[in-house]
Parts: sequence; structure tokens; C-alpha cells
Amino acid sequence: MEAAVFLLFGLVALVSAIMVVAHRNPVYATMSLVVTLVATAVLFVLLGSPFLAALQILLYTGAILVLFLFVIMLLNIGRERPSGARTTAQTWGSVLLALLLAGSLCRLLWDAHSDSVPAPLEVQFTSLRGVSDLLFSTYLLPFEMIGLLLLVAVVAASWVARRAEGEPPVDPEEERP
Amino acid sequence: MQPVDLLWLVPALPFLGAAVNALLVRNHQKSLISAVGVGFPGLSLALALAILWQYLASIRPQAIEQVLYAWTTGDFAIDVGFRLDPLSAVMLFVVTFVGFWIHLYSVGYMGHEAGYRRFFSYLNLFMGMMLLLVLGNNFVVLFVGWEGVGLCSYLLIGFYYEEVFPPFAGKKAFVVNRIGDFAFLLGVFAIYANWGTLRFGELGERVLADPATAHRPYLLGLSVAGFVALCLFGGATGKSAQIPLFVWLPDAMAGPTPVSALIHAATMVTAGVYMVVRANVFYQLAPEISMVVAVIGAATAIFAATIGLAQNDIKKVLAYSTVSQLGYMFLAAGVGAYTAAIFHLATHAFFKACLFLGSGSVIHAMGGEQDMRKMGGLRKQLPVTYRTFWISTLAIAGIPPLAGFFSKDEILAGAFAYGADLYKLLWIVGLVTAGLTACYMFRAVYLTFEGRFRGSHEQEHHLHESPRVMTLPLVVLAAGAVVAGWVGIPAGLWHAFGLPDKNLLHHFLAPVVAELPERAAEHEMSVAIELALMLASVVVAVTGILLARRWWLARGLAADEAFAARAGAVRRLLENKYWVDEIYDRLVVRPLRGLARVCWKVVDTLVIDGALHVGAFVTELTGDLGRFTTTGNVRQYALYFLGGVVLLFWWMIL
Amino acid sequence: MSPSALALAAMMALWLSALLAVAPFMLWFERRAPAFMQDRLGPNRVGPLGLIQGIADAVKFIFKEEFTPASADRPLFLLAPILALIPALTTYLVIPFGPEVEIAGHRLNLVVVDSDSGVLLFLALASLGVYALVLAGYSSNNKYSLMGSIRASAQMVSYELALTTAVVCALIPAGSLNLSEIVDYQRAHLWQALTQPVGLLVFLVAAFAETNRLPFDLPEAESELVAGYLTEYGGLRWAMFFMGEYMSMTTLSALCVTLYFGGWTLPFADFGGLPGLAQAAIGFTVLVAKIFLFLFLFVWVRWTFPRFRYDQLMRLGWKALLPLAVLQFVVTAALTIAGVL
Amino acid sequence: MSVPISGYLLLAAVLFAIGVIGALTRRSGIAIFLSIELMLNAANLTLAAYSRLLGDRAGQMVIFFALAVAAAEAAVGLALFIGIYRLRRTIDVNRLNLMRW
Repeated sequence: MEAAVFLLFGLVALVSAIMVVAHRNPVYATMSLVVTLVATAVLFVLLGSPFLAALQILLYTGAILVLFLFVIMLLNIGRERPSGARTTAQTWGSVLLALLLAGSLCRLLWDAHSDSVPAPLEVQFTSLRGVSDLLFSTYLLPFEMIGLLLLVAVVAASWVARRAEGEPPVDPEEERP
Repeated sequence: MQPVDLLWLVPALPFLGAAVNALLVRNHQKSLISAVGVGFPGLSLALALAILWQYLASIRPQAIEQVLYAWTTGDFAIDVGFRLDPLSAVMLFVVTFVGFWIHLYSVGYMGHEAGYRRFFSYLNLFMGMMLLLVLGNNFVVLFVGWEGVGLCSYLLIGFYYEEVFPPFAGKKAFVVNRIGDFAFLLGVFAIYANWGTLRFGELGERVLADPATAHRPYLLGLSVAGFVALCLFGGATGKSAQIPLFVWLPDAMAGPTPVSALIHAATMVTAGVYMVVRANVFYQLAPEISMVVAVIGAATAIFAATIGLAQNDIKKVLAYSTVSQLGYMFLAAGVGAYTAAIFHLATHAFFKACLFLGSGSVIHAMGGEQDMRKMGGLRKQLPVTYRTFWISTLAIAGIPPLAGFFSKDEILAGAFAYGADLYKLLWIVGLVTAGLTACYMFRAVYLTFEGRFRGSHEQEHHLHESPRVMTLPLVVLAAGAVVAGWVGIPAGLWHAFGLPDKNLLHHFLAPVVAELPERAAEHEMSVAIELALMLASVVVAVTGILLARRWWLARGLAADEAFAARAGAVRRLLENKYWVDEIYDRLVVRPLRGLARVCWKVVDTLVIDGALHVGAFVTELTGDLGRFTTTGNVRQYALYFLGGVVLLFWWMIL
Repeated sequence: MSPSALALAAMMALWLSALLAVAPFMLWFERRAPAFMQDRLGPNRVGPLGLIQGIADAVKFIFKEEFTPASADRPLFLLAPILALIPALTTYLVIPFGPEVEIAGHRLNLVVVDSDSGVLLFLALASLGVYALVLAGYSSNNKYSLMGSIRASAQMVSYELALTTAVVCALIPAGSLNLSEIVDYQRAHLWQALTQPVGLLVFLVAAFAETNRLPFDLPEAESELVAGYLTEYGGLRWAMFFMGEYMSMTTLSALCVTLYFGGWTLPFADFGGLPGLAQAAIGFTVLVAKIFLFLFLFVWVRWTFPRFRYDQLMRLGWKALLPLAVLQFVVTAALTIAGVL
Repeated sequence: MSVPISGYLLLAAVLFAIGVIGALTRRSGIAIFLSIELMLNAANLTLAAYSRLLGDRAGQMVIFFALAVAAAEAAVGLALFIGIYRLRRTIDVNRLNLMRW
């Protein structure tokens, strides 16, 4: 049963990941990323951390990608016009390097863990209580730091994206490049 | 104030004359130019005669030294000084006397030339340099004079610089002399290295003081003295046009005739002989080198004599005759008869200068024509020139009682008496050359003055005797050619007439020659043999003359055609001067030119420029690479980043 | 003991039937209740008391023309309504409607997904609702719908904050995210509504905003932006949006009931002794009854409060609700630590 | 039949590679940003797999914090995009060469 779910959602994740990268329209890309993240969330559940799955959906798809859609709509980013230039050295270079990286990663991971058996699943691992105990004991300091980080991020984002007084609002329709 | 104290003024005057003519006088002031040009050498002659008179009268064999400025750097001391001793006295007399008369002659000869002022300033400069060479008291001053004369010969050969050949001949002369000077310098350095001094006086004493250093083995497998002697002789061959380096002299005839007379007959070319005699102590300590000198001298003599036979240009004939006579002088030096060499040098200066000036007045009359085939029958139009030419030719042929006989005979006697049988062979060569000399000289005389005129009608009409200013020097020099011989009548002849040995010149020059004990015996010779030798040389000379009369006087040019018909190959060989120039060109000039090309093409462009280009290319390359990495394109930075990650990953993992 | 697949299917079927029934009922109820409030009859022609009105409207929607704007982004345009349904159809999984009972030999926990982070799951799935609005507005290629969707999604995201904080307050006394444990806590102690009235208030207001109900239905308000992101939709697609809205109202009410009003428990009656099936039925009916009360509250509020202007709305969300929620959070935490709750 | 952990790991690696390709080849800033989020997600998946493999909840903690950081990063990043758009009217990476003298 678990294998079936893994294969299904793994495949979904892969296909949508490719869609994210391949699709010209930013909205479609974002939506396929949503699908990828949901699929990964399911995989998290399979890996015994439902709390993270929920968190991911709530945080990532619920908030961050909505922000992405907002920005896409605000800046009226149209379809990415195909540059028309032949695939430059940049593309070939990156594809090559990425494949190289992926190949070596897979080979390494396969060698290292092809036969490793996951540890027995104790309740402590999956239950929210187990996670929260650890979170508020040994990881308390990072938890507080994260709070601070998020505050800083909020301030920074609002400051950077603010419209200076007197500056006319940017009309996306205006002289689009 | 004794005249001797003004010794330094003798060379100074011609220098002054050259300066005045060069800087102060205008081209059109012809009379002023000739006044200055002839006046200053004249004053110098007068002063020289006064000095000689006082020297002969009172001082005699003792040498006088006069130092103008002593220059020392560290332990190296050179002083600008003059030295008067028997040898330089003779040379002083010859140079100033012959020089003055040639200056006078050139007033007439160069009268209508364009560079009149330039000519006289160069000529005076030359006189100054020659006197410096002759009177110098050490090798450095001698060398300064040596180079100075070389320079002036270059300037004067290339006097007609508009034409093509003279500048080339000037350059050739200068380069060949330089090669000789190089060897000369090596010799001077070796002297200083081994004996620490270059002054003639001290040198003689130091060398004789410890003969061991002289015999120490030194470079080129020779002893020290040997090496020095060879090097100095190398310089002499360059300057006095002996076998290997004589090629420049025939071409030097491109210069005006007075130049040929003064420089390429009387004075400069004899500098080599003077230098060898001055350094005779080394040659006496290195017998093998003396032998080399003798052999080269004899070889040059006969070699040049044979070429002389086939030349058609009158000046070329005289040039080869000079080379031949110089060969005689070196033969004398080689066999140890240094006084004979100087004696022949002096007599040769007189009659050869007279011959050249004679040919000058012939060319002057013929309107610049030098080819004997175009001349003939000039006896009637140029009587004075003909007579003086005749006298000088008799002198050079060695007919008693003229000068040539006594000096040449003494050389042959020296060669004969020199012991080893090789020198007997050299004596025979000398004898044959004497015959040849007589033969080609009389050929020249008969072709130019006898027979009927072969030139163009217009030339014939233009023929005239040269003005007095040119004929006077001819007469004086001809007289000199007659009288000069009596100074050195050999002892043998005196004894023959029962008179005490009155060989003035020999006794006068004796102190100059460093008498080494072991050499003393060689020169003894019975009076009978000496007389026999004299008779032999006279017989040879007369036969030469008779042959010349039978061929050229009787048949004129036909003789040459007949000779060419019968022995075409030999004729061509001689005419082309044994192709020596071509050989040199092929052996020396072409390889050097090739080397130069290699240096230029390979070393210069390829290696040096190449290195620079490579340097520039590398910098540009790195510049491009550098520029490439800072395009500001975020994605490229990301790519490099990823590349780094992958590399790090591979490095970490593998 | 993981519930058997059959039981799961049964429970899901139960919930789905309830939810699907809600939409037509609400259509009718939405007209009858305000009419009743305003002393008028409301729809009564169609069947007794107009009960069939819901079905009639449904049929009407089915036959309406499925219109798609010309340059609309067709795939996204069609995807939007579906996305609207997803949160509604999945959030009910975590809501319990009964204790652990013995039915036909199986120990059964009367909740579809008895996950110990149930509430978090609920919130996560609820947050997916935003996409429906955003895509609807973006894909219909119409300025009003774009503006409407941006406003709606901004509103939802903002109020989600307040909602989540309020929910967290409700969790603290129970000490767990598992709704069953929260209900058990409330059986043992007072209902949370009484102990955390401010939290309840914030939750309710946020709930209204989340579902874009009247005080906050600015985005599709007729007078403002025509119909907001729904402008281009018609027929069945429009109906799906509305079904989504009603269902999310229901599930939010269910959550509110479970957190603050003891879920399926009645204060004084305890049906422990009855056979499992009976307990399940009684629990479910109690839950539905409570949810019905809340739905009435929704309608009631809709017809009493005037519509907020957009800046008032946003200011309320960020400057009123959020501080209140945080205050409530602090108070509850303090009380819990003090052991009072 | 439990799925071997390496399955998850390989999947994560491939996702990561896809993310890298996306990040480096796409021209529009948003697309690059999305790819980066994808790469982040792949990393989280790997962490989850390992935490499951070792049975150590620390992995989950890291993911928790990673999510928070990703949120912060996304916020600031998008703000930057808005800023850049206001400055240069474009988000096309090829035409932005600000990171240069």
C-alpha cells in the first residue's frame, strides 16, 4: 500500500516539478509547484511526520505561493517570451552540470543506502507530542531565533517593496519592455 | 729655444691647416685655400728640416722624448708624447718632404675640381695624422695616427662621392684596414698585458731584460713574442696591403691621383713597415714569425708583379707595383735586414710618388683618360713628364746608380745571406720579381709614351704639358729618386773601391735595431758574393727592360694581343687579378651577409619580437578571461556557482 | 487500532451526504430565514414552504449556459471552481461526531482521520481555498475580477492569521491538536465558549471573513465590483463556487462547535450505554443541530450588519482581531499554566 | 512492502536537479525563484528521508526551521522583485546586470 502511494505521489511530484521548470506561463509554473509541494507533503506523511506535512501545506502552499501569485499579478508578468536565441552555452552548461550533479548524487546515495532498512517507527517519532517536546527543549533557542528572523523578514520586505512617497504607482500596462 | 723642443709643432701645423681650411675659408677663395693648404705643410717641412739638422748635427743616435700630457687612470699610464730617434727621423724627413711636394702638385691637379677646399683640408689632416703616427713615442699615439690615416684614406678615396665606385672603394679600404687594425690592437694589448708598458723606449729594455717572458708559451701555440709579432704583422698586412688584405689598394685608385701618390704610395702604406721595424725586437725573438713575414713579403711581391703585367689602367699598374715593392720591404724585415727595409721604403717613396704624379699629369693631359690602350706617343706633348717618368722607372727597375738598385739589392743580399736554404728560394723569387718589375714598368712607359697616339682625335688635340706647379714636384722627386740611393751604398761596394764603409743610412739606423747576440753572425758576407749579387740583379733588370723593348716598344699593343692569343687563360687570370675579390666575396662576404640575415630574420623578428608578441597575447588572453567572468549576468554567476559545487562535491566524494 | 476501510467509507459517506444536502437546503434557508426576519414570506410556491426551491435552483444552474470569456485562460478558468470545492470536501475528515464505540465488533473512533495534529490539518486544507479565488480572478481576464480576487485573497490570508491564533487559544487548555481529545476535555470541563468568549468572538468574525460572508463579502458585492471574481462565471461553475462557500461555512461551523461548544456532546446527557451505532447517530445529530444553529447565525448576521469598506475590513482584521486573539492567547496560556482551566 | 529509503533519496536528488536546471535556464526572475523553492523542497525531502532512516527527530526540526526560513526568504525575495521591477521595469534576468561595477 505504502509503495503504491509513494510511486503515485513520487511520479506526480516529478511531473509537476518538470512542469514548474518547463512551463512558460508563471501562473502555471506556480500551480504546478503547489502540486509538487502537496505531493511532497504526502511523502512527508509516509516518512512519518504528518505534522510537517500539514505545516508545509499550511505554510508553503497556503502562504508563500499565494504571495508568488500576488507578485505575478501585481507585476503583470506575462508569458515568458521565448528568447528566440538558440540555446546558449548557458543552457547547455547548466543542464550538463545539473545532470552531472544528479548523476553523482544518485550514484552516491544508491551506493550508500541501497539496502539500509529504516529504523523501527516508534510513536515518539511520529506523534506531534514527540516533535513538540524536542522542539521546545533542545531546539528552543533556534525556535526563538526563527521568530526574530521572521520579524526581520517582514520589516525588510515591507521596506523594500514600499512605494516611496510622491512616486506614482507603477502602472504595469505602461511601457512594458 | 731649440728647434727640437718644437717637435710637437710638426704634426700640429698640418692639423691647424686642416682646421683653417675646413672651418674658416670659403669655397670660392681658391687662392687662400691653396695658400693655407700648401703653406702649413711647408712650414712643417721647414721646421722638420731644422729639427733634423740639429738632431744630425748634435744629438745623433740618442732618442729625444717630448711628453705633452701624461694621462694615468689607475695603474695604466699613457702619455701624449713624441719621440725623435733615427728611425722616426728618416720617416719624418720622407713624410714631410714628399708630402709637401705632393701638396704643391695637387694645387695644379685639383685646381678646377669642385671640392677643392674639402680636398686640401683632408690632405692636411692626413699629413697631421701621418706625422703623429711616425713621431709617437708609444703604441697608443701610434695607433691614433694609424686610425687617423685610415680615416683620411677613406675620405680621400671616396672624394668623388657623387659617383658610384669611389665611395664603395673608400668603404672597402676602411673595412679591410679595420680588420688589420683589429689584429694590431690584439698585439698592443698582449704587449701591455705581458710587459706593463707601451712606450717604445722602456719596452725595448724590458723585453731584453728578461727574455724568459718573451719565450713563455702564449696563445695560438706561439710564444708571447711570437703572438705579439704575428698580431702586429696582421695589422701591417692590413695597412700596407700584403697578401691577405691587399685587395683594397687597387680599388683605392678611384681617389684623385695626388691622393694615390701621397697615401697609397709614399706614406700610409709604409706605416706597416715602419711599425714592424719599430717592433723589430719581437720579430728577432720570434724567428718563425719573421720567416712568415719574409715568405708573405716575397709571395706578395711576385704575385702583384705578375698581375701588374696584365693591367691596362696606368694607375692600376702603379698600384700593383706598390704592393710588390711593399712585399720587398717585408721580405727585408722578415730576413732581419730592417735598415734595408727602411732604406727601400725611403727610396720607394721618392720614385713611386714621382711615377704617380707623372701618371697624374698624363691623365690630366688626357682629360681623365686612364686606359693605356687609349694613349701612346705622348713623348712629344709631355716632355718633362716623360723624362721624369723615365728616370723613376729606371730607379724602380733597379738600374745603378739610381736609388732603386741600392735598396733593392741590399734587400736581396740580406735575403741571400740569411742562412737557411728557404731564404735562398726567397732570394730567387726576389730576383725574378725584380725582372718582372722592370718588365711591366717599361711596358707602361712604352705603351703611354712611345708608339703612335691611340686616343680619340679630340683628346689628341687637347694634349698639353702640365703647368709648372705640377712639373716642378716631378723634377724634384725625380732628382730625389736619383740621389736617395747614395745615402745607403752598401759596405761591399765601398770595400770594392777600397774606401772605408760609408753606408750612412745603415750606421744611422743601426741603434734602432735591437742587436741580439745570437743574431749577429748571420749578416757576415764576403765582398765577392756581395758584388756577384749586385751583378745578378743588374743583369735581371736589364733583361727585363730588353724584353719589354722587344715586345711593347716594337709592337705596341699587338704584343698584348699576341700574348693573349697564345696564353689566353693565363692572360685572363692575370687581368682578373686571380679573381681574389670574387673569392673573398664568396668566402667571407656572402657567409657574413647570410649570418646577418639569419640574425635579422630568426633571432630578431622571431625570437625577440616573438617573445614580446607572446607576452602581449597572454595578457590579452587573461584579460578576456577576466572580462568574461564579470558580465553581471546573474545566471552566469549561478552557473559558476553550480560548477564550483559540483567540483567540490566530486572532490569531497571521490 | 486503525479503523477498517469499510468503517472509513461509511463515515465519509455519512459526512459527504450531509455536506451535499447542505447546499440546496441553504439556498432555500438563505431566502426563508431573512424573509422570516423581515416579516415576509419568502419562496413558498415551490412545494410546501418552498422547500423544493433549492432543488429548483440547482436544476436551473445545471441548464444555464456554460459561458467562458474569449481571452480567458481556459484551463485555469475551469480549475478554479474545482479548487473551491477541495477545502470544503476534505476538512470534515478531522471532525469527530462520537466517542470510541463498539460497532459490529470493531472498536471504532467516530472520526474519519484521528490524527493527533487534526486541527493543523484542518487549517492547512482550509488555506488551500485561497487559490480558487486567485485563479478565478486571474484567469477570467477581466479587470474587475482581477481586483476582486486580489482583495478577496488578501482578506482571506489576513483573517487566516486571526483565525489560526484563535484556534491555538482553544487548543491550549486541551493540550492537544486532536479534536477528539479537545471534545473529551470539554466533556470534563466547561465548554470553551464560556472560558474563552473573546477567542470565540475572534473565531466567528474570522470565519465570516474566511467564507466571504456578508459583512465581509466585499469582493463579490454587486455594488462594488460587479460580482468580483465571480463576474465571468455562470451556470454550474458559479453554483460550484457557492456550494464551496456553503460547505466551508459548514465545516468552519463544525470546527467552531467542536472547539468551543463541545462538539457532539450534550452537556448533561451521556449515552455511553447505548449500542455504538446508536451513539454514533445521536452524536452526529447533535453535531448537525449545533452546526445548523451556526448556519442560522451566518444568515442572521448577513442580513443585519452593513458591508464593510475594504480598508475598514483590512484594518479590523489586522488592528482589531489579531491583537484580541493574541491577548486571548496570553490569558488562556496564563490560566492553563495556573491550572485554572 | 516498505519502500527503501533510497527511493525517497533518489526522488529528492532528481527533484533537486530539476530545480537546478530550472534556476539556471529560465529567463524570468519569478521562474528562477520558483525553481529555488523547488530545490529547497527537495532538500527538505532528503532531510525527512534521513530522519526517518535514522529515527532521529532532529531531521524534522531542521525541516521545520527550513520552512520558516524559506518563508522569510520568499517574502524578502518577492519584495526585491517588486523593487527591481520598479527600478528597471523588467524581471528578465538577462537584461539585469546590476551585480557589476
